[in-house]
Amino acid sequence: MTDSLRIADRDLGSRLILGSGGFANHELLAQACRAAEAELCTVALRRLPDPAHPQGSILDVLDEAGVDVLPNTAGCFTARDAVATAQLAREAFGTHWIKLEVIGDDRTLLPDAVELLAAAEELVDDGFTVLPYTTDDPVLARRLEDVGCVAVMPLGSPIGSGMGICNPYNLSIIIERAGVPVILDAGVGTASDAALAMELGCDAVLCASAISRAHDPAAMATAVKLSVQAGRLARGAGRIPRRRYAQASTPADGMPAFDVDVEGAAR
Amino acid sequence: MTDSLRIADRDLGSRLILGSGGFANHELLAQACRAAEAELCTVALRRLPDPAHPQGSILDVLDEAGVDVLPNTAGCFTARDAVATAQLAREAFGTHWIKLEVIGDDRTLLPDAVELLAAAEELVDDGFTVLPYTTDDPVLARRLEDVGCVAVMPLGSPIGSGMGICNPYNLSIIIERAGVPVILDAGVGTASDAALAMELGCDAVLCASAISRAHDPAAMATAVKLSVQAGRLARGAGRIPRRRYAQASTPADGMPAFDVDVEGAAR
Amino acid sequence: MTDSLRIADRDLGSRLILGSGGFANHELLAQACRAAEAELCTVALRRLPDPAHPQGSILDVLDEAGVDVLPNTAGCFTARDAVATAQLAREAFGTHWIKLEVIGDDRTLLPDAVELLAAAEELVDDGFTVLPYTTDDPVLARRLEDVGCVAVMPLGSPIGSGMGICNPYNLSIIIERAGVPVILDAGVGTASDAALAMELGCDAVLCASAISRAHDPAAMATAVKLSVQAGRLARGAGRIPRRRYAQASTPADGMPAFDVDVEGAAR
Amino acid sequence: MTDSLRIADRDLGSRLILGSGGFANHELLAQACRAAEAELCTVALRRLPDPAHPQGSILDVLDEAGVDVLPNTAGCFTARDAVATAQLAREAFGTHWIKLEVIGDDRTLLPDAVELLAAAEELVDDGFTVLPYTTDDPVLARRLEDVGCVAVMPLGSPIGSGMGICNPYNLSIIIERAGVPVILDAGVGTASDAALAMELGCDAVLCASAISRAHDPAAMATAVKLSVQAGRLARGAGRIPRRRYAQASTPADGMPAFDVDVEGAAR
Amino acid sequence: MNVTINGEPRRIDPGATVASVVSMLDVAPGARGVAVALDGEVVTRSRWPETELRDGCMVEVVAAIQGG
Amino acid sequence: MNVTINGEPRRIDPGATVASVVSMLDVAPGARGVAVALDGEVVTRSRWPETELRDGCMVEVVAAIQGG
Amino acid sequence: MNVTINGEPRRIDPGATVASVVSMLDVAPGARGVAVALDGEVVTRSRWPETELRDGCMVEVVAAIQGG
Amino acid sequence: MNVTINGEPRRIDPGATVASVVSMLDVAPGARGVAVALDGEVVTRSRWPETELRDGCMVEVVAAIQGG
Repeated sequence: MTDSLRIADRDLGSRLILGSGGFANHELLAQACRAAEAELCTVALRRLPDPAHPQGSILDVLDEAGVDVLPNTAGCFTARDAVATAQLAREAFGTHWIKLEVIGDDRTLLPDAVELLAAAEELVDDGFTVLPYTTDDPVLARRLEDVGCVAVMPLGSPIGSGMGICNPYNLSIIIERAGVPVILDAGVGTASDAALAMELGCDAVLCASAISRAHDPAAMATAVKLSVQAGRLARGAGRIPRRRYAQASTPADGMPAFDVDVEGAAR
Repeated sequence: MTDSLRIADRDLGSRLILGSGGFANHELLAQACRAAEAELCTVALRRLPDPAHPQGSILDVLDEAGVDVLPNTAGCFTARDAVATAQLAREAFGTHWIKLEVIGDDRTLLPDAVELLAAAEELVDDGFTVLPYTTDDPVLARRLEDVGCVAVMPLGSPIGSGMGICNPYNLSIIIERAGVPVILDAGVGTASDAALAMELGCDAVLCASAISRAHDPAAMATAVKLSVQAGRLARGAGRIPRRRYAQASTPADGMPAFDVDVEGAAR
Repeated sequence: MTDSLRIADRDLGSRLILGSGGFANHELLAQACRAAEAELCTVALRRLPDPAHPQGSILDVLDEAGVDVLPNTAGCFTARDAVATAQLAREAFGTHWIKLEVIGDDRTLLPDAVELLAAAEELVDDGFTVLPYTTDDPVLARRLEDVGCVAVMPLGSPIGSGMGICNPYNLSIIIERAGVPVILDAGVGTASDAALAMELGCDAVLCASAISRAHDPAAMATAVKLSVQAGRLARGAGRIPRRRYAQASTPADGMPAFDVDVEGAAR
Repeated sequence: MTDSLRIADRDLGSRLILGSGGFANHELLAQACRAAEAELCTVALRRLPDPAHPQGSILDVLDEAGVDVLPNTAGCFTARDAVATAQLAREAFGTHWIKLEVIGDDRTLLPDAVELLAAAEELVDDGFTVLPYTTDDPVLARRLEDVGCVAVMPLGSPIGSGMGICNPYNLSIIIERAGVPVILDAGVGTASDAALAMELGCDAVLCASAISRAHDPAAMATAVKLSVQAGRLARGAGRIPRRRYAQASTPADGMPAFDVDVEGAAR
Repeated sequence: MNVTINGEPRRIDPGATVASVVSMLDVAPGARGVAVALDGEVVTRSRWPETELRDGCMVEVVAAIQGG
Repeated sequence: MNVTINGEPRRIDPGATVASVVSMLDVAPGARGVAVALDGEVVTRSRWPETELRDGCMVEVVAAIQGG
Repeated sequence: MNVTINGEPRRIDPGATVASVVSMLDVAPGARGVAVALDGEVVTRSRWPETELRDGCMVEVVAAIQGG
Repeated sequence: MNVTINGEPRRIDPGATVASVVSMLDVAPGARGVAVALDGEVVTRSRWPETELRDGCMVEVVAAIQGG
């Protein structure tokens, strides 16, 4: 398909970005990678050793699935920590792409606007290709673009909440005014949420928990993949307008008449 | 795929039923049939000659596309007319399947509950396989099933309105209590509506205007097809619950620390 | 206030009708009557003796509060039972007004369209002033009006569910096309639901469980009363349109400028 | 009523704050003040002379209505301008209360998180009592509280848009976590929006365009006043839970039976 | 003779009237909001004293309760 | 004699059959998806040639169109 | 000398004060809700008569309007 | 000397390098996706062997995990 998504200097054939968090094991992640047909998958950095996954590096899993790494700064609460984490990620993964997360609150995991913008500016200056996880605030999205972010990644609802897109209005305003790709990040609970995001005009969807914590992650990965494709196609196909009243799909003319008595009496 | 849908004595591989109304010409219908990969497509009956489509029968179009005919009784306002139209359709198409429509109002095209139920009962007694277009009233859906309908086809919103599913609650109640397949009929405006219907538990979706009146009908047909598949898969995959607060997709443990002064002071 | 509601031959000063079901005792009902300032309150009929309320008749409570009785046919599943119950109510209360309920299902308590319409027709013929509890189906509402009902009482959502108005679209269509008063019946969960109903154009609201089962019924009765008044006033006041973008409430002209350097440089 | 709202060192008897923008003339503003029974009303500052209202000061109108002035910084795009405007307002009106607005965008008039927080901090340090107009971002609301704002004023939707509360989820999170009063600011379109805000737990509502630009501002002012009271009462009254299925408001026991044949046969 | 009163089978003496049945249920003579159906048909209060029950008949005696 | 065909009053010769009416409408003999009702009752295709019209009767000749 | 008053370039006589500028704008001496900034800093009303303008300075004279 | 490795106080011999710390953590020499910060600054892998730790320094050794 020629409908690729250009972010910075890269063309992506898939508009679904996978988040690697929440899979019960690497095998389920591998299955989801194959089902999702994603080209990018997030990874985080934590201190060694990683007691949860002693069995080998996630990098090998992603390599085998042909998926590239998109490192993130998950868990950072300050610009300072996010910048340092991004620099470690650049060293660890040999990529200057960074999904920037700076969180303001450990119960909602919502972004901190001020720290996020500061970190984005510093990382852009340091040569990073920055994709910030942000709120659905159109002004903040604009400012992130203005400091040089190559995409903006507004949330639909909090990470892992599965509430979908709580405020489609704000999301659509971001999309209307953005000069860089808009990627829905966080909140997808099921396939239709992803379709809706694409129909609203998102350029891509990042999906982690909805897939990784589904009862059957591979099936949900397929579902979200199809749904992203469906939403993208539907956006381009030019949907019908909403109307308050019906519009017949069958013409009213030419209806046969069966009531002999009435018609007979009328003759 | 083995996930076929059994209606009466028939197994359908596709869970998207196409409505043929509203296409600008037969060629666009043919393209949509191929894109939708539907196995059933509605047709209506009108007096000959049909001034709108002098160029040949819709039946040839559907034949060529390998799609079977599902006749309807569109335009009927009484049980009497609907029964007579169904009988004509049986003769014309050699099928005892009938999508039963009995309308109560020409601006909303909403079903008339009383006439619909009367017509359904009479047609079942006459040997028809009846699929009634109905409101989203769970009691009416139940009564239609009780008189022998092989499926129920509740609306999401009025025909051609593109408003999607106005009352997901009622639809879900119908689904929970139905012993026959539930097919969303009317209201789909775009792909995500179809995905949502399937996620709610519909067994199939009928789509006419959303495809036929889209700017690019074939593209929308593909989009809705993918979306129906996505919604079906997502339903089966076991979605994550909705939560008010976030659930981290990245573990909090093992975060590195970078602030030399603070940590140094603590030592 | 001169904004009275005419139903049949009666003018009501209050647009809130109280439902008496669900109060823990008659004293709470009495308090709610006073707080609600309603003029009509529903009562049901059951076999004597009534073990739940041995302490005296609800009629005395309503009399003392200056509230008239609106008998209902709650619990009836067939037109036959509803007609007989209405006739008993006429005898018991000396009123030919009847809130007609014919239920199709004991879990949803949703109306049965066919039985309801049959009962309405029979009761109108028998001289009753019929106010039917109905679904939000615009066609059924129209047919109830056509057989002579003096008002229609569509539900917002199931009795006692507190889900508010599940389908504002259907309700607004009923309102647009009705020639008799439209009274929202069932579904109100809290005050804002009642305000919304009135803003949509309902002529009145019936409220039972939202008041009777609230933690503080009298306070909720006051809240719903105020909310009905607010919604009625707001409907008449001509609300502003919804817009996608902002409209400044403060003029942009005449902003002072404070930045000496910039302005200085420009001089 | 003893249910007053304490903000900083002041007790307000009314939980409706009026915005003065958008009234066609001072007389309509005066009528709305009386109808709304508000105790605070916003005013802005602009260069003299004010060509729109040559006929006398808004201050006289508010004085006569017994309403106190709440100056704002409407129209400011930077912390610098907002601080300077607030200082002018303090001089002009002799109050250190300021409704702080720092806008990021002239089409959405949405707040600029970074500039807003900077201005809030500076004004608090300068001795102001700061009530910031903010987005519905819970993290930003928290940070505004942390720098010493005496209340937070999240928007429901853009100024003058009349879209109500686009994201009740975010608003409720702000309310749950706030240690200062939460005042809904911007977005109210009609009375029910205000009731909903109060039911969600807002401490007060500010309303400008919904009243000033209504066809009948005084009627809408009364409507919103009643609605705020209704929502506040309903919040305190303890609403019933939402349920998927019905809960009968009439007991099922004791239903009379009317069908002679059936019961006779059963004996 | 055997009758059914409010769903319960009862033996009563021949000649019993609706009025006597109502008083059996402890309904005060002037009690408000009470109505009676005999075999599915309403018996107006003025006719309670003169309306005799027949063997096998079905009597419903109802009154107002909270509801709706 | 006078008949109504698809809602239009028509004069036709006595002895006309359903088959002759159908051919009057330019329907090819083997045309698919065509059905006929005579006075509200379906006439199966095999009986078109033998079914004669009566004076005052009402004929509906219908075919498949896009719809639904 | 050249100053800017409410965004407009104006020539005024040396020695002009904030008070004289305010009166130029037809503001009554006791007018309520009026405030002045000189080069971005508020000048309290009591100091209007004594505060002289300098060449190139920027004066903002504002008052209450409907808004917010 | 005393250092902090991944938040834990450790005693190590003078002369220890980043490389030796990494190997202490059972990281294979060619392990992928590993990075090190010394006192908050990244130490590129090529400089691990030559970078010596100082008393009181803070080392973070991190690697890829599932997340985001």
